[in-house]
Amino acid sequence: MDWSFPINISTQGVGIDNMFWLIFWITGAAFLIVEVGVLWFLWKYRARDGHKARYTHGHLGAEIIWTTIPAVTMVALGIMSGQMWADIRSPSSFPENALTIGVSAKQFEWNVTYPGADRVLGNEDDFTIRNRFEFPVDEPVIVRLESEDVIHSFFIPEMRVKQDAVPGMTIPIWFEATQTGEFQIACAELCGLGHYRMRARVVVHEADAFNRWYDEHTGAAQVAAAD
Amino acid sequence: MEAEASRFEPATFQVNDKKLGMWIFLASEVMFFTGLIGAYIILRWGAASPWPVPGEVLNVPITAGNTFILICSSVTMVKAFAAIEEGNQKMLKVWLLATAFIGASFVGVQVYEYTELIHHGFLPSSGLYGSAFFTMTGFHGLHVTIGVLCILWVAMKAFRGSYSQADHQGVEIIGLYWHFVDLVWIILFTIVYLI
Amino acid sequence: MSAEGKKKPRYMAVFGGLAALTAIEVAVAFMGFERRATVLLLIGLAVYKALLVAMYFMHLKWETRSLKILAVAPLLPAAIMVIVVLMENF
Amino acid sequence: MATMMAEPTGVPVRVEEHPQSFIRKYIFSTDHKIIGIQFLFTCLFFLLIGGLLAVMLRFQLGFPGATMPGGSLLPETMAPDGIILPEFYNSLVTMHGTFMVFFAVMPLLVGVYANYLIPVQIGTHDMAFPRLNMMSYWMFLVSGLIMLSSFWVIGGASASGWTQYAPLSASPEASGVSTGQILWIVSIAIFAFSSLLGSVNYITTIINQRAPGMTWLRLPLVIWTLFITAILGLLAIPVLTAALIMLLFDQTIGTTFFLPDTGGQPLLWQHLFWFFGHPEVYILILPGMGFVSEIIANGSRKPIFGYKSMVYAIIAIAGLGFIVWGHHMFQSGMNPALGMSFMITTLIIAVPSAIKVFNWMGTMWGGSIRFHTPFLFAVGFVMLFAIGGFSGIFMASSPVDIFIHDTYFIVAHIHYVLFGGSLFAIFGAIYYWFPKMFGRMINETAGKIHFFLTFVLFNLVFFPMHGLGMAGMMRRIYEPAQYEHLSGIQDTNTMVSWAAFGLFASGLYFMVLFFWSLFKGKPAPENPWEATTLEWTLPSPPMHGNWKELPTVYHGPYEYSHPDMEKDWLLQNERPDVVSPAHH
Ligand code: HEA
Ligand code: HEA
Ligand code: CUA
Ligand SMILES: [Cu+2]
Repeated sequence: MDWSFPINISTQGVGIDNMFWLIFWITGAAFLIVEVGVLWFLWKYRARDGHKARYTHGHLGAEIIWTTIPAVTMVALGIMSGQMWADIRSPSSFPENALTIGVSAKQFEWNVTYPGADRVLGNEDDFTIRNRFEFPVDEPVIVRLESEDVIHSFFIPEMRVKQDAVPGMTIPIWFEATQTGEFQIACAELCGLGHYRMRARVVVHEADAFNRWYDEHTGAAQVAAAD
Repeated sequence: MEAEASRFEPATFQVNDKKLGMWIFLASEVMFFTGLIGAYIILRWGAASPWPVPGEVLNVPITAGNTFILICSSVTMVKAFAAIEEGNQKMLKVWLLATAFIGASFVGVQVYEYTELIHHGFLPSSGLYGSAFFTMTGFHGLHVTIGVLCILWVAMKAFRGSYSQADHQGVEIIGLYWHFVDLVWIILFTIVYLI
Repeated sequence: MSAEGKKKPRYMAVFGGLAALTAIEVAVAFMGFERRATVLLLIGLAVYKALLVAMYFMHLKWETRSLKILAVAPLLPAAIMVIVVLMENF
Repeated sequence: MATMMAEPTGVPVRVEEHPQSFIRKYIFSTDHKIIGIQFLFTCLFFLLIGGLLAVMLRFQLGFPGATMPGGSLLPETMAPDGIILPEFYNSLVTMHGTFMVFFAVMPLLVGVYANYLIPVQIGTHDMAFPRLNMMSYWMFLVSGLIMLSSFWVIGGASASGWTQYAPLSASPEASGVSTGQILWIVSIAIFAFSSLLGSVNYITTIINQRAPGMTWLRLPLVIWTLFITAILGLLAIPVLTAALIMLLFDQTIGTTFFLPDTGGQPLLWQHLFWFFGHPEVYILILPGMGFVSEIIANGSRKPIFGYKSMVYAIIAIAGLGFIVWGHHMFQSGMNPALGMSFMITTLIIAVPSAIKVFNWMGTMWGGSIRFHTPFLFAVGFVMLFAIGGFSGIFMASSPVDIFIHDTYFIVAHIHYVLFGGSLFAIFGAIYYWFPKMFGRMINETAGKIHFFLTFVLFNLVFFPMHGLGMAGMMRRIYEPAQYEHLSGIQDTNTMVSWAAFGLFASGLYFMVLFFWSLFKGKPAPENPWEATTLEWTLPSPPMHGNWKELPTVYHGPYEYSHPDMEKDWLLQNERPDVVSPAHH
């Protein structure tokens, strides 16, 4: 049985996983307080002969304590998560000059458009590959997500990446892999009949290997000419 | 309803059940129209291509006239209420029928407007503006139509002598509904036809 | 809830006001002022008209404070919804 | 004993004594109690449907591609040879969520208990608008039947999830469902109107019809939660109606609100839906919190701990509920800056929730606890709702949500709050008020067996789903094992499915117990739980019109174990000095 995260191969994933475990410990503590507390009270205060319940309508001090502690914890959590969120998603967090790849989703496939030899997306020499997403390790990558029909969601579990692809919008996300290997894109948003099988291959290469692969597709001749 | 005069505690709003119920219902109507009008504002604000100029697509003078008609019907409605407050049964009936008639004319003009627009090729499927225009004004028109039917019902009861100076909640709450529908039109007219 | 102690509202005056304001609105819309000014002016006029209807025709002016609050309360969530979603496009 | 207190209140009696025909009395009844009972039976039927759909989808997940026992009874278009088709799976998920949320849990909380309890707990003869109330029930029934019928139309039932994300839900070409989709929209629109009628009725009644002495701060917490819930429904549901109308027009007459080709915005649907949807989930929990407060005070024989802060917490949860909807949209492409504000508001909701949980614990503290079946379910609620709340905190942190969004972690959350929370509260309420409603007791031992079965099996079904979510298993997936990262989870899924069948069976056991008790249960006394609120001063079941003379209320709702008194409960219409003046 496999009840925990898949391996993490992205820079952002480290923070995300740590934040998960931080919340795990905070809520874990609250969990113990609530569950153990309830069970203990049930035992301790079970009805017994000649025992009358305490007649009280509350205790202001106690209530203030259990209001402020969660409040402070939540605000702290909010600030930390907010910082991390900004580092991942805010427009200013996007690396400059990163390799930019277009991913267009449609029922039920992923079309990946590479910028071609000039490494600029959106012109003649772009080339598109169906259901195969390849990129280099240790280098930030920007993905510009689009959809042709309905909403899909671009999910690479090992990269801790998930972003909906919405028709009519182009949504950029960025990430950086720390490890090479073969993975999968899964579609995480219900998109119709074939939603369950809308997947694609992800290959993370060493930089050299990626360049070689890339040259094959752009035509090495062209590259040589440019040199 | 007989009971409430003697209730001593629940004085929060000092209004009877029916009137309170109507105000509460209107609160939900506010949210309903916010859904429709809000969607219009959001779509228009976020539109990538230039928005059609309402005055070029729609017939603003006719609708301005229609707005005036609806305002008239609000006055006749409030006159009906004022009449029964003074116990004037005759004027109650007159004003109620007048309101129903003017309200029906509003719907009539709207139907005419729709046919003209459709004739000129402006349809619910004519892009976002068409979508929003017909949905918003259509649902407003539906509210007016329901209002007219209710006013006719109240008028019928007035002819049966169901209302008196002391007891005329029916007139009052249909009035509230009617004025609310008028109020929504005031907003719609500005947002859809003028801006 | 009968009319005891409340001054009789002057419905015809309100009616005149509403009709005049409608005429002004149409005029403003076609005057060709600067766009932003036109929009602000039109919204102001519409709100004023709506207030007239609510206050006089719907008798809000003579109701208890709690009923007035009840009447405007839904505008808060309504405004939140529209404004927040509009921020999408900033 | 109530007669001791009777004071002339001068309220004219509105009790109708004349006999009514069967049809007027039980079918087209305007009596709030009968309407509540009509809702109860209808909702339990829909709960059974929702459960059946869950069992079918669990079968596919537990035994992918296997022949479902009895599946060959289903038409070719759903399950040829008893093997569930992917398109049918999507319908199953959609309709499971829809039936459970709209036709089982929400009306069980509001339709049944708001109708039944408001008049008898605030001390009045009936709802403010009995005929609207009747209409509300009949529209509810019609909408439910329309929804059910959509399984049998061409193309099958709606398959775009209970959240109906456009453009999938707006274009038949994309989803492969057209009639079923339209029926979904129409049905929910009718449902929305039905619950609007209900809300207007409940709010008016609570404001205007309280018995003499029933001030706002003497209201039972059930009434407070139902009141706030009705307000939430009043303001949130019309927005859904508006959105549904636009969706319907997109489907049918060519408008393009949510279709991007001509500038429509798919995200607008999500904003409108969740503006309704998040208040909706609090509609689904608040009344449950009310029942639980009532039952825990009763079981612990103590006044509720911190009544006022409980009231403020209810109001705070509802108010905040209107400004957190974006937490469902962190990964939707919404402006990231908005995500930030929605995250903060969402996290803050933990604070009023904490107040509630700790005040329930405070109520048990120092009590003299009687473990009756309703109390067990109420404690189950506290323990399980807390877990669901905790998983909510993970998702509220938007970076963490990147991974767990649309995975089974969410599914675990949903069920901990909606089943462990709402449904446990509903079971508690059914056991607690059954004697009042039907004049018969449910056997305590049999009830406790039901509780333990449900509690254990529930955790076996839904706790592992947190793990499945962490492993990355997506929601609404027909055949998860084909993904590399999910290759190791089939065992868990199979185990979960077995437990789910068991859970369904425990539901059937409850059904038998319910009907058996209805006819064969021991006759119930007036106040079997020795409780304090006004309904327990009435005979079980109460007569038409409830009171001949309205009661007068002297103090707050949970006066248990008053030190001046021999008996440990004090009804709201009793005065301690009158009941046992010579105790000192
Ligand atoms: C009854 C219904 C109900 C309730 C009460 C809640 C309560 C909460 N929900 Fe949940 N939610 C749903 C029903 C509900 N939810 C449903 C149905 C969905 C899925 C919809 C779909 O997509 O299909 C969903 C989805 C959902 C999401 C979207 C996830 C996603 O799709 O990615 C999020 C994200 O923030 C969220 C958060 C919360 C939070 C923070 C609370 C809070 O209110 C919880 C607060 C409670 C506690 C925290 C526990 C008690 C507190 C203490 C004991 C104090 C100590 C605590 C700490 C120190 C942490 N919910
Ligand atoms: C109140 C809400 C509620 C309840 C109770 C349940 C109950 C169950 N749910 Fe579900 N569920 C949802 C709300 C609920 N669910 C929602 C909103 C979704 C999201 C849908 C979507 O993605 O669109 C979902 C999705 C969902 C999924 C995810 C599917 C997917 O994404 O692919 C799964 C998978 O296992 C599941 C399983 C179950 C199971 C096994 C039960 C079991 O607990 C069922 C057990 C059976 C019963 C509880 C019924 C017993 C019968 C009675 C008690 C009748 C008694 C009758 C009389 C007395 C007359 N549910
Ligand atoms: Cu594409 Cu799901
Ligand atoms: Cu939510």
